[in-house]
Amino acid sequence: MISYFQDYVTVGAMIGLGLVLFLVFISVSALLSPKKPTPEKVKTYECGVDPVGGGWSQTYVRYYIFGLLFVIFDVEAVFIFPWALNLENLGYFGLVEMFIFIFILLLGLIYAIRKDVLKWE
Amino acid sequence: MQKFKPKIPGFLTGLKIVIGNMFKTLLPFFENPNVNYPFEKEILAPRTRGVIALDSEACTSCMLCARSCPDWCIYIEGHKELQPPSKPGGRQRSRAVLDRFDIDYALCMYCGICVEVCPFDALFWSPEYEYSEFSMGDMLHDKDRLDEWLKTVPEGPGLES
Amino acid sequence: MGVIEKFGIPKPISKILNWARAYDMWYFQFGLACCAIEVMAASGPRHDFMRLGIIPLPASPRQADLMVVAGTVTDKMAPAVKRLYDQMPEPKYVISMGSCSNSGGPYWDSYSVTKGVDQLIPVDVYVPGCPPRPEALQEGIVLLQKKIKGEDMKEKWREKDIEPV
Amino acid sequence: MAQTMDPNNMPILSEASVSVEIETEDMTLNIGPQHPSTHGVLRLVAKINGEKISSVEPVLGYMHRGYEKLAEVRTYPQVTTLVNRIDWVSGFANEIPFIAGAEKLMEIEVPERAQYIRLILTEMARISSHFVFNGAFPLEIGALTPIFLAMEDRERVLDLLESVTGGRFHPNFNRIGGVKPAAGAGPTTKKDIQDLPAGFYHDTKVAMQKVLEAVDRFEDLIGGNEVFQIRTKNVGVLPKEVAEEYGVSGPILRASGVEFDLRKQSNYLPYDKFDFEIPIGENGDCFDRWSVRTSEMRESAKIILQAIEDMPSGPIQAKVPKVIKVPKGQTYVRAENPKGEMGYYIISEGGLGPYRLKIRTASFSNISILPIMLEGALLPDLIAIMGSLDFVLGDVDR
Amino acid sequence: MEAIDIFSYFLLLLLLLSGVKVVTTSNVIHAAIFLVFTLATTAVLFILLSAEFVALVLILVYIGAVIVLFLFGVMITRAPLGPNAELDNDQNKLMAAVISLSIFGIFTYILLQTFDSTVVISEGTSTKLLGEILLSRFVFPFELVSFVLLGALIGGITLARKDNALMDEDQI
Amino acid sequence: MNQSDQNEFVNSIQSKFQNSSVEFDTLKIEVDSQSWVDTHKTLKAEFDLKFFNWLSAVDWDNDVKIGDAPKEPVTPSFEIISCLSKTNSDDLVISSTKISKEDPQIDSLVEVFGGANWHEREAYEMFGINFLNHPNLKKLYLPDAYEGNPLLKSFELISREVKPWPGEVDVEGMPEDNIVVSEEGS
Amino acid sequence: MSFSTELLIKVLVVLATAPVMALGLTLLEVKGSAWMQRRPGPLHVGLRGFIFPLATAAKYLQKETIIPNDVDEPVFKWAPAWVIAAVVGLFTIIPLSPTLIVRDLELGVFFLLAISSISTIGVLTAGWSSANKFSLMGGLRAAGQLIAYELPLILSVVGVVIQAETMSTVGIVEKQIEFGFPFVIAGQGIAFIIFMIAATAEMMRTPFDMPIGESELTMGFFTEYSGIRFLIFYISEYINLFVMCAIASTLFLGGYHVPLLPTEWVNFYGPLVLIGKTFLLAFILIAIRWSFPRFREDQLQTLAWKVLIPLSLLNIMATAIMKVVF
Repeated sequence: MISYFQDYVTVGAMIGLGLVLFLVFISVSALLSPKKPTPEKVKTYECGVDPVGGGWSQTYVRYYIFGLLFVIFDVEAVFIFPWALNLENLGYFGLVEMFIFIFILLLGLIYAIRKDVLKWE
Repeated sequence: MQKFKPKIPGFLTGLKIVIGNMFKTLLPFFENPNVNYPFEKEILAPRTRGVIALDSEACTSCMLCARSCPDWCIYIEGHKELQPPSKPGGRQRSRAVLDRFDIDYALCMYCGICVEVCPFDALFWSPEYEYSEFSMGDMLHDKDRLDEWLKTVPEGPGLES
Repeated sequence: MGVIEKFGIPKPISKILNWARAYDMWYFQFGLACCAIEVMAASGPRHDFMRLGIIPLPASPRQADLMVVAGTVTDKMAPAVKRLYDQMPEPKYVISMGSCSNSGGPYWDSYSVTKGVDQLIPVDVYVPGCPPRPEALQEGIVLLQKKIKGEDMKEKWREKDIEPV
Repeated sequence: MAQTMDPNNMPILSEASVSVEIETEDMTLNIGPQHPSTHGVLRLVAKINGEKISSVEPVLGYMHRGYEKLAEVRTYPQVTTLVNRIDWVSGFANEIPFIAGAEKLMEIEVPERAQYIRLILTEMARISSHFVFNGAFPLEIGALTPIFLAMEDRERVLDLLESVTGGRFHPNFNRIGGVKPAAGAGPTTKKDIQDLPAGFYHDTKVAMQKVLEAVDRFEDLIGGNEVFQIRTKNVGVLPKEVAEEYGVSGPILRASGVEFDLRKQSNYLPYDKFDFEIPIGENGDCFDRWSVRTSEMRESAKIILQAIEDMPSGPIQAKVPKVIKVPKGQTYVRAENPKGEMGYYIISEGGLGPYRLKIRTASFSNISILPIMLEGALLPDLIAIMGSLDFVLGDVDR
Repeated sequence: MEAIDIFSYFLLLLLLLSGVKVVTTSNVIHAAIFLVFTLATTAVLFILLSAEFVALVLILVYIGAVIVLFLFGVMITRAPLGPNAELDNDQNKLMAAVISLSIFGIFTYILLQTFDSTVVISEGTSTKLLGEILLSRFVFPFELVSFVLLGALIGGITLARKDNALMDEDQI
Repeated sequence: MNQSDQNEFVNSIQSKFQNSSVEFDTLKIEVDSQSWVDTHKTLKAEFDLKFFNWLSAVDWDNDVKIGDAPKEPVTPSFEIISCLSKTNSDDLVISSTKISKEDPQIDSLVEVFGGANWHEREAYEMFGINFLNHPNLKKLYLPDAYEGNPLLKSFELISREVKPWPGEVDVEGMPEDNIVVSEEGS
Repeated sequence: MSFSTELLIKVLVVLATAPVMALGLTLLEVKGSAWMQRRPGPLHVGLRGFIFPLATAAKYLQKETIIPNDVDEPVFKWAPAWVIAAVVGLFTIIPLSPTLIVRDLELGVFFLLAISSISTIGVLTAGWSSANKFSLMGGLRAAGQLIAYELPLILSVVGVVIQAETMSTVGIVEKQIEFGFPFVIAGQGIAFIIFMIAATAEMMRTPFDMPIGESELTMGFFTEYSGIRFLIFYISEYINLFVMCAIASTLFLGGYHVPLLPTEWVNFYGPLVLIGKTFLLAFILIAIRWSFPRFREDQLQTLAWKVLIPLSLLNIMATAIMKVVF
């Protein structure tokens, strides 16, 4: 149990280290760098001409679909891992169970492909 | 249905070229294209149009170069002087003295018309290129500086018939 | 903020920092005319200005340190050149490459060409030529590096955005 | 279960056609004047919908230097120095039609050796231009190494050009009546006429072998790459009817399947004495445009090798007056430049300079098809198409 | 276990704060980012409860996938950059309070009913065990999950497509 | 390419258009500004001149601010010039028409040749010629705020006015005429 | 040694090594690419150019950081933090030897996948908050690409997990030692290729660099980032390259182990072996980067969804059948 908590204290420390690195960089830079904002400088860059329109407008819906597909396959992947760990114990039963699971999700992918969701034009 | 032909994927050939290049660069027995500029310098062709040198002795301040310059970047001033005759009893000769001969390299387009039109062979091309400056005013080379360049003018190349 | 502007910085540290600025200059990918091809040639294997620490990576001014104005600046392009220069973060350097950007060059009498980029932005080094050979550009870079290495950071940091001539 | 395996038979899958697009508003995007893929300072105002381009409007003029006006205030030799800066990657080729036009008006016969020198240097300019293309086009698609290799090999060609003309790419070497009699180096220049420098033939042969090797290498490194192929094949297809109507010329027209090359059809230089082929594309897509240019490099190298072999001897300059005045007349002379057809319409009124000089440049017409070609393309295809058109902004805007 | 308790309370406070920020901030992207904090805190809580696998699943699926989906969703619905006044609908405050309080009540009730004051001390669930249970005791729900996911996928694709009939209805 | 072919082509053009000339290998036909578009239609349909080369204009004027004036006086006018060619041989035709300077306008060629679009915009910008029925007649090169039509002969180049010509500074006693010019050529 | 001292030492070691590795890989990239293009690369900076990355870092420390007007300031400012925290966090599970590891987590590989998905948020928010069209498109492309290639990455690891029956990184290496072969030979060849392709895409390196493809989107989601924040992105990219290559060599190439060397000395040669393998893999990725053009956005998605994901699922099935049947 103690080892378990130490595991995650370490993880926390490492992620914290990333943040510390970030802060250290930022503060050293704040000490050294000049700061001279001018109205032109803080204008949004757009190839050297006046930016047209607001920051941004809508984009492709297809990214949303990719996100959706990803969520679903991510969940699938999450289920695969515990299965993969003790495949030996589960034997043929586990094998068949998982194949059915994967197959059903593959149907979803086939559906998406057949509906040309993945195509761009 | 096309017949299956086993073929090396093209990108592997590309990788081979790229990695081969690396060995070519690193190993000493291949020709290295690089010239390590400030320490070694390329030998330029004698005809290279790098900078215009002036032989102020030969110049008669005839203004032909200044007039034919498309950029109007040559400034010449001169005056006429009477010279004592070369032989005693001879006629006094008038000679043009060059007061000012400036080329504005900030403006020059390196076309070489001035060198070509000079009837007295006073202007030459030299393959020098190292005269970058911090300020614009220094880009205007005066007579003395142009004379300096004369030392760097190379011999013309041999000819192919 | 503004520690260096106020108090300056010890000599040895400023030496290191100057060295870093001199030998790691990200060149803003920004070509105008003929000279841009010579800049490309200068990045090629024979001349390779990467030896001097010029990295031709950034296509956006935000990451650039060095702007080489390589080519004719037209009146239509001038505001864009100015803006792109403005959008570069300090400390920044400018090399004016070739007769066109020095003073209009072959197009000095044209109705649509700006006579010299120094009317728009402050220039550190002028490189002569039309177009300058890649070596000439390298000489300009070496000259600029010399200048940077001798720079007083306090002064450079304090420098107001001088209105160009 | 067996039935469900066929997605067609599943009721839920065989639904009416599904399109994923919800109506979205177009976004206006400025590509350029400063953008790495616009070859300098072209600006495209693109309306894009996600990644798809719904319309594009090129904005020119960021490199407009007023050539046609400047030519009116300059003498003929001065104009020659100016015109080689139009298409700056093949400066030498730009001078040829102008000089040829002036010679036509003055009715001067150019010595054969001068013609040969012009031809060799023009082909070198073509090779150097296509080297730049072979570097820049892959660079735009994302391959970063070819540009460096292209630059390495291009230097060899530029060295040759420089050893003859003194300039790396603004040679100013053509004179009315021949080529430059004096390149100006050394106090004896005026005494002996300058010809090709010693060792030129040998160096050229070596360099051309290297060029042929380099072309092979490009074909392996660029054309052989599968990613390059899927990026360029069937992308930006230009039908030949459209190309003709818009005056698209040069390799782009030939890639669309039109065998139009002024080197074969016209006689401004003695190309008919050499044996070479004109590469023709089939589909008119980006890949064809790349491969036409790459094959052209090989043909150009062949032409140069042949020309070196049977180079005539003799004078390199015809007799011309010291002060050049072109008699009254009008003529249009055109030549096959690396980018396409370049021509000068010279109207002379007998003065020191032309009364009016209309410069027909290849890239101007070549990119006038951009709005048509880019409609409906994806943003990455825009880059590929623009790269494959191989335009130079000086050639567009003049 | 004093320290752990304090840490837990601290986490709970953080969770509460970020949860409140999610619903009160007027910028959708900020809301999504606060949701990330909420989920991350929850993940830490799961780790404290010795359910490391669940914690990592929370990060992988919720932070790595669902939030990304949220962000995509926000970006395609043309939310303006910066704060959005429309998100501050004050008139629904009462309703919201009632609903959230009742949910809070229901959950408290269920939890108390189920666990009351029994202290569950576990040595942690190994992932191996999890797999075994999943594919033996819970095999039917497990297979059901795949159908649920398939349904979600097809539903999502159908919703995101352009359906002419639907569009017309919207315009009426 | 082939001499007889060329002549055949020239003859056929000359038989169709009376006002044509071959000067320095350049075949030029002059038409009325009214039949400008029709001429191009005919050339495209009957003579297979599908390749649109270019279109531009010339400002004919006796009073020029810059450069040399024409030797013989001309009637002030704009000459519109277009060039069409074939894509299987060297044949090309220059068509020209004159329009008055007071009211410079002419029909646009865009419907016949799509490629004329930008060329006409250029001519509009440089000379101020109006192309009727042009879909998008606005400035092509210069900034929108730019005033003036640069290619007009009356347009001055200010830099040349402002900067003194360095060649004007004359050195006393050394007139150009005294210089011995090498006998090359002449 | 108490746990906290040990942790402190380990953290300090990582603090020292992570930037060093990133700078080392930067150098490999800059110099390697130069050599591949027949150039010497940075030379004049000193020590034949081998301290060039230090100059880069020192220069960016003194560059001005521009915060443009229209950006969403807190999101914009903190976006690099997501990325660097995620990639540094991954150092936890890289085994330099059975004992030289920050922490051998039981769920090691799964932890890798979970944590690495966090950087997607950093990239997406960086792109969005910049209020620049190029940034937004870059951010969206990046996120679309990261999620599309996360799946092959996860799924290709499953094969290894099936064979090793553990998710701990040390366990996986030990299993390979037990096998006598690294997994890349012992049945996971396809998984290795899929993993490397997916990892390249996750790192947004050519041929998968459309999010930052400078010829299309100027600098992609970096476009508005300047000064130190850009450096953080830049360094994270190379830390990520190191981590991914290290993980790949651990999972597929036998990690710190080389055959024939005595196992007792693993603490001495282990780090060198792993770093050597890592740099070799990184070198291959660099060679690919400098010889490939980039894909188009739709081709990239097609590759992921239609080729890599089905292929990795097949690989799982095949591995599982092998495992159960034999």
